[in-house]
Amino acid sequence: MSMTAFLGRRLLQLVPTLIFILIVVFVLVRLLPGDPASAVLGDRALDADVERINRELGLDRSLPVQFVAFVKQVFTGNLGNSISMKIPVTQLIADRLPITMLLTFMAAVIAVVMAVPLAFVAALRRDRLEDSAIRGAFQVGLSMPVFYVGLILLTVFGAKLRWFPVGGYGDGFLDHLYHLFLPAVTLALSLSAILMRNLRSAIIGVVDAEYVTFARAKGLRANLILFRHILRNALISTLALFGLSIGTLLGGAVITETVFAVPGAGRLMVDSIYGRDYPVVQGLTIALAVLVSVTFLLTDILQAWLDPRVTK
Amino acid sequence: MTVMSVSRLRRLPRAFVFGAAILIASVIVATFPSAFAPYDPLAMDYVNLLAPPSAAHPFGTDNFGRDVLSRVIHAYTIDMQIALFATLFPFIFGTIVGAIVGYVGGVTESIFGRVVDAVITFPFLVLVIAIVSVLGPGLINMYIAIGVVGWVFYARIIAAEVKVQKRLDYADAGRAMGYTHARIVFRHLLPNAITPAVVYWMTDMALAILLGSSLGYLGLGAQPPAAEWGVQIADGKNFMATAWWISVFPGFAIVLTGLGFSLLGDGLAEILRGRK
Amino acid sequence: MSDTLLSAQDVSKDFAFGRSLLDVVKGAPIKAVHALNGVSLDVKRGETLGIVGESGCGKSTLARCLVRLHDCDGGRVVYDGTDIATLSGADRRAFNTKVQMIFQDPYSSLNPRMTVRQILSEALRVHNMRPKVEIDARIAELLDLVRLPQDAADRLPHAFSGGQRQRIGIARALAVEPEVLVADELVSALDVSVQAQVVNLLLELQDRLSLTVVFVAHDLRLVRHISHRVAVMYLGKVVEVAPTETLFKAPKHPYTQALLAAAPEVDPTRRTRRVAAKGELPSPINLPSGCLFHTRCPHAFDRCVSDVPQLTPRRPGHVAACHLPDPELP
Amino acid sequence: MTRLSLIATTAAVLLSTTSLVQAQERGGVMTYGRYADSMFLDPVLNDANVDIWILSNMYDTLLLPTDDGQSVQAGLATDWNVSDDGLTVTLTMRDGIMFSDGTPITTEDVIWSLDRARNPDNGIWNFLLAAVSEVTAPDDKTIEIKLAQPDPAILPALSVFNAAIMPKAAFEAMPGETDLEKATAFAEKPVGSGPFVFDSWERGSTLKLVKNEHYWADGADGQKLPYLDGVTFEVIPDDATRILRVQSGELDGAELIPFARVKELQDDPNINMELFPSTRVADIIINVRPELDGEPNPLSDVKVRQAMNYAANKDAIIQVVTFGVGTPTSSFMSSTTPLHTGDGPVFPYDLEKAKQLMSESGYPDGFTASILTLAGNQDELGIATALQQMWSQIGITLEIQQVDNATRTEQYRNGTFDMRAGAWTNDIADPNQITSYFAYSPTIDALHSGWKSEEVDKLFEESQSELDTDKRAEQYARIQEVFNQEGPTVLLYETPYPVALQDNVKGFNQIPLGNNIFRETYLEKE
Amino acid sequence: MTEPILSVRNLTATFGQGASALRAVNEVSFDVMPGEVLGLVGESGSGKSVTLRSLLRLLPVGGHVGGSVSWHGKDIVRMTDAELRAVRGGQISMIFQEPMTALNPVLPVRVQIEENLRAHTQLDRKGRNARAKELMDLVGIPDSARRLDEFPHQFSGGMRQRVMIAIALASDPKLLLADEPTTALDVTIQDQILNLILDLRDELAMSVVLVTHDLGVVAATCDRMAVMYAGRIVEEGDVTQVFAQPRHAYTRGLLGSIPQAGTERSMLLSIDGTPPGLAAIPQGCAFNPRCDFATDICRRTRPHLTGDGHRAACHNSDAVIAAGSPVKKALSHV
Repeated sequence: MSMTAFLGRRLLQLVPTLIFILIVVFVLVRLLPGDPASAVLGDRALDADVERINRELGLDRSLPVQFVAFVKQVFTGNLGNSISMKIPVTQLIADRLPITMLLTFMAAVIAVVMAVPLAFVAALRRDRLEDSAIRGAFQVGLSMPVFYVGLILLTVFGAKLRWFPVGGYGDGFLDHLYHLFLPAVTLALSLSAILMRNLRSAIIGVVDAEYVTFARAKGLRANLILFRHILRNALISTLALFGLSIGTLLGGAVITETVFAVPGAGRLMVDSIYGRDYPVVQGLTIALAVLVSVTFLLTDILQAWLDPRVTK
Repeated sequence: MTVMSVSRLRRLPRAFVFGAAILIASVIVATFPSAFAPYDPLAMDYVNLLAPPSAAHPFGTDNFGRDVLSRVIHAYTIDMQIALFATLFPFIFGTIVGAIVGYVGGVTESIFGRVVDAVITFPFLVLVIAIVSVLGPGLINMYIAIGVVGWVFYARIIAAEVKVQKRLDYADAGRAMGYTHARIVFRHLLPNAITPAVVYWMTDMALAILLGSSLGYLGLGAQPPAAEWGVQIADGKNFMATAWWISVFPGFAIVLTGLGFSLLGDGLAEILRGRK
Repeated sequence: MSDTLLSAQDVSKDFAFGRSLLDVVKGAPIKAVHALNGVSLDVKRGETLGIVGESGCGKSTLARCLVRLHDCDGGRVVYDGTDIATLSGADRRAFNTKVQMIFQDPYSSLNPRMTVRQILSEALRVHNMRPKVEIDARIAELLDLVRLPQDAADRLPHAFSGGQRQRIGIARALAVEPEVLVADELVSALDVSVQAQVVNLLLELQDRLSLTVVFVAHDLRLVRHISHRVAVMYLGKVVEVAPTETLFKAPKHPYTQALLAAAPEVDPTRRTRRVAAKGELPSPINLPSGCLFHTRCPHAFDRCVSDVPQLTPRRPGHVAACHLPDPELP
Repeated sequence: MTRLSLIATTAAVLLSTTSLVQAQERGGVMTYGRYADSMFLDPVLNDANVDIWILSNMYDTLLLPTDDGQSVQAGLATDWNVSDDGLTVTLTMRDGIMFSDGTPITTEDVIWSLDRARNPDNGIWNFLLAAVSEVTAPDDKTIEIKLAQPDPAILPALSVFNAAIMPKAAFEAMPGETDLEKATAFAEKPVGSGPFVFDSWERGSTLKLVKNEHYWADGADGQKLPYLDGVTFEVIPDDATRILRVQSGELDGAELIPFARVKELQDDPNINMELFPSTRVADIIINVRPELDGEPNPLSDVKVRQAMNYAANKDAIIQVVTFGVGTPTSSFMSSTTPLHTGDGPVFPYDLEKAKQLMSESGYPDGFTASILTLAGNQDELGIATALQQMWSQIGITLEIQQVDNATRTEQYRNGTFDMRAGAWTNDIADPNQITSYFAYSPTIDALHSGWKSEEVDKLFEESQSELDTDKRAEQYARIQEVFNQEGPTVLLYETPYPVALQDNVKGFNQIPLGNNIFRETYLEKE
Repeated sequence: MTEPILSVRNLTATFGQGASALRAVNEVSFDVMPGEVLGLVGESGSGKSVTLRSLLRLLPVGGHVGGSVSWHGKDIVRMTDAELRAVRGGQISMIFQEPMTALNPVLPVRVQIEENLRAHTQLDRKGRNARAKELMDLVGIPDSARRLDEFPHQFSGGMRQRVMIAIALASDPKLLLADEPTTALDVTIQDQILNLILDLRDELAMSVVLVTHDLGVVAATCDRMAVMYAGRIVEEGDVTQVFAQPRHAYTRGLLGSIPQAGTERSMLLSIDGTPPGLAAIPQGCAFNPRCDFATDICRRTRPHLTGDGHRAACHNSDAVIAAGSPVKKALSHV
């Protein structure tokens, strides 16, 4: 199968996935107890106000009617207005999602930078002291609750040492990177632990592969064998996991964003669920789903590029 | 223990032995917390608020004057429960679905593929939060929420493995013997396909505890006054500067237990790899 | 009366590639591997029929069609006068007990999680071969039959060597007291010294139990040693069938000839440096026209490209599918 | 210490600009950490404290609440007068007042703004101006407000955010058909006449206000207000992080410091831990309907409720939850609310009396009930956890249910809850708002509790048009007496607003109604 | 008499350390003469592949090589990494059993040939390109220019093996080590590849060490052969001699296990039991439990390779010789 056919197939597979998500999101938010008006107006609102606002929002109509309206909206690219903030959901997504994307991207880069060299050391020094130390350290990283790690990093590197700002997002691109460093590290910890483990065993699996022996039999330099023959093949299996994890990271940035006061989409999502801001929850879920799908697609492409057998 | 079994034990991977030791100890503590805890984990002592570790309270007391050690010990019961129950249903259901999907293949597999895509594309934590919001907070609902998503991962693993196994000759041998599909899937293929899922299960149990603590942080996990490590850490985060012991000790417990599960998983994987 | 027990009648089998949605949308043609392209073959009661050919010739697929591990796409497989595709329920299970298969890979053909006893008793129980109380005795008997020690019963497959595992596989097949054994590359994964043991066992069992054997293999020497008759397959077709001696002494199909010439002789004094067959096997997805072998055949002429040669009699019991009446060895 | 040099440079540039600003007398930009972002910056259509508490910095009202939150002072109006029959309010507009864009504030703007604010179709605050029947301008300096019936709270109502004066022309020039659409567009870059002007807003992160050059007020030193060049609100949802940012010097101030941290910050020499008096009261709201879910409701028994009140050790709760910062409530309204009566806890902790009352009640053997708390809210959780322990001693098994806000509101509004933790802050410098919600049954069924007292309802209705201050005080005294003794609550404590400020922050105030007042704030030069 | 090109003395290969160490190859000695094809024969686990890999110190992690492998006056076992790199793939090349796993699946063939040329020749890019194409032509891959940019999975089994041979030949090696190069191939393709190797041996004046389990392949290709059992060489000699008159009971049994024309449907002369595992090599002669000729001494003392030219490690050589070769009577073809 050619690369284009492969891509076309992957894109087509997206359609049922998105339809499924559309339905689930719609049903789920409407199953949530409490209506947007009460959520927004809080304890003090009078019943009449609540009814009036629900009517204004069209929430008094039947569910099928609402669903049809919703689907129509989605297909015209209009995701409606936020109930609490009144502004278009598309604008909110445009403002907040890139922040989460940047955070996730940084976390992914950091995770890779931490995991790859250490996986090598651990795999090549298998069952020795280095291996145990690296695996132990990553295990601790993996077992710590994200919010706790975040607070510790903030306290030590932010408040005490003052190397990094204590949360926030900053102004300007470089400042963003600076502000997002600690949260990205926090987010990267568990990912890098998972990647390290996976890559380590992938490398162990590859080191004794016949083609590595063949490469050695060719009299190639150790570095060339390491990078061209071992790493590249070991990365193939890790890459799929990496793609999956990026998806999880994107959806799971909620807590990191809360702790570090990063105005990303994760926080917005949770706030919107609590605030029963249906349009925001729906819009954001769809945007995240598309984004995650695109990530999967990118890793698939990368995988196809690394491993020519995939497109077969 | 006989000499035989000692030598057999020695042949097991170190990771497995350590992991199993940690977890067996954890299960014992979880089963008989009162035998180990010096105080009632719920008893408040308004005089001894935020007392630092001392002989009377080795791990100090929290903002209600409750003994942190006793709470960490009693939390074993809940956290080991979380580890088990949050993953048991996904494990069983996912395994059954995965086995069927992997065996039947074809259209069933395509449909399953789309369901998997949808579930993994959906932001996991968001889904869990939404489901817990629908059902109300609490452990049971948390299990349900995790289960709705979690089974997919097991099903994926099992389906892939069953697909591999069904190409092996012993599956065909079963068919040539005239065995029913159910017998071939569940008696023959599944026992051979299940090991990666079991290894993943170990990791998943550790992750479940962490997820439980994250939900605890958001107030959606274990409900007070029950002691649960994640909730304890979340409660203690306001006291990190003044009363570090409230959050640090349950933190240790999480790390230790997580370590136990991971080591066991690694060891198990090693044993099973070795057998091949 | 020709005592045909099992026969393949114009059997064909395709394995289609998975079609994506996109393929369906584009209306792309269904791509398939044409594994069997009209195979007709009779197995006579009590004989050993050897089926030989190189990988991709369809011999394993044919073996699987014979025991109905695959349902054939065209033609039919007839056992004892009945089209096996029509069997269901109890009849199908009865057929399964009558025609058994033994597999190539000693490492994957046994469930690694079941002891030998479990494997055998499962077969005995499912088909109600023996009352419950007699099962253990029967297992002992079967182990004896395949020359395995009695203490083998309670061990898992990984405790056995390859040869022993093949014996277990044979015992499992024999547990249901079949009439026909289809052996697919039974010994090709074994070491030479062990191969001989298993071959000897098979010969002995066939005599003792009057089994009919279909012996599928790529090793000409083995097939020759074991078979009464041999069928040669190429690209999903039978190109030649003959009694063993006839086939090996006077092959009539150029492919058979090439195959025999290519096989190294166990006699260092008789080496040749001539390449027996040029080129490689064509893709089973896009089959050549006419005679499937024409792309590699030293004798190919126009007709071979356009016409499909049919199996025609050459001598008593000897048929070959070649347009030439008597191609000379090159 | 190693840093990326690039980052160091950026930081250096930032530092130098900051010090430049600080060189000016009483200038500077103040960075203030909030727990949540604003949502909708329209004075009339908004609904949440995150908006309410900062709106007055952008929008000015005719009258302003005093710093103690008890009465009113001059705002855009310099003089005000209520006629003897209480049916007309006459206000005199200040000279030369302008919106921040430099356009003059006219009587037309005032009439339009007040009409919009009292339109029953707009928002949820219009009831505050419900008594108004017409707003007119006899001349271009005078505003006359006609009331349908006398309203003793009309002056405070004119100081509430929703009565802010907005530029009619600019508002109506906004795109959109409906008032909501125009308001949405307008609130994206609002124009008002408060001390500060909207500058920029990154939702979820920062909201920047800058000095309004056209603001009318002068400070006590004769300088023009505001002193600050701007205020930047930063959103930091996590309490611990918010405090860390103050400690690291990245924030000049932060709101809603958890009580657990107050002591620690008070001890910090660099930080000024302020506890601003508030109208905030914390209590438990009890559903007193005779039946719940078809079962008889023990909480409908007044003796049970009194027993619960006596069994609740307020001092312990104040210790555990507020770490000593709170004080026991002496009435359902805070002591900072006008016409408050009472002194010391209404129900001093007395377990014996509680047990006694339980035994006299219809439920001597106790019962099980649940309490709703807001998920993630440590205070409510602490209260519930403590009460769980305390009430177990009088045979009440308390089940804690942590729920999110929407779920809680639904159960609350439907009256299907047993109990819930609650907290209240006044929006107006008058007792009528809290009383209407807490005690007067027609509004929301006395906090959706189903409690009803004919006497209280009657007293409240009378007080709503009672212009005689003394008489009104008597009415309120009686209402408080009845409600405090028999009401559907367990009264707990009142707490101040805890705000952490850098030592050099001067002149900041959060008034008891919650409004953050920055107009006289400045950053003192080191 | 010509000097051997490669001289192996007391070669051992061990895995693991201390008490649990396993010896896969035990004191193996042999010579390879210029231009000859030496066959190393044995069943699985006999140590033939490990022996071959030990020659270039190509054992997996945890493996250790002892003894000496003398190549042009230098001992490969004691070479520095840099020296070893020059020999590996340069003077001595190796090909493997399963080209699908021995070729890196993710790199195009061109890269895999070029990296060898870059490591061992002075050619520039252009020169390497030309040489790569030349090599593909040499091993008989049609349409070589295009196929250079294809990946291993796009080749058929036979073509893949040709690719691997092309890579191995890149630096004009003087010795080719071939580890079961045709086991995974069909008979007709095996025939092609074996002939290719022999042709190349003639053209390039290489020596070849061919590891195989198939005595037919040995008979058809090799000049000399060494039979291995349980990590040791048990018999060594000229191929025709060994086939005509095996001196070791194991060799005889092996030859007898092969079905031969004229004996159809008769019992084969099989060897009982199975080859021993490395952890449980019997005392004395390792073959004694399976041997029909075994006597007491076989169970006690390990026999040494004796003889001149045709050597065997068997206490009862005479009895074996007397029993005769099972091959002799089979002179018909196949």
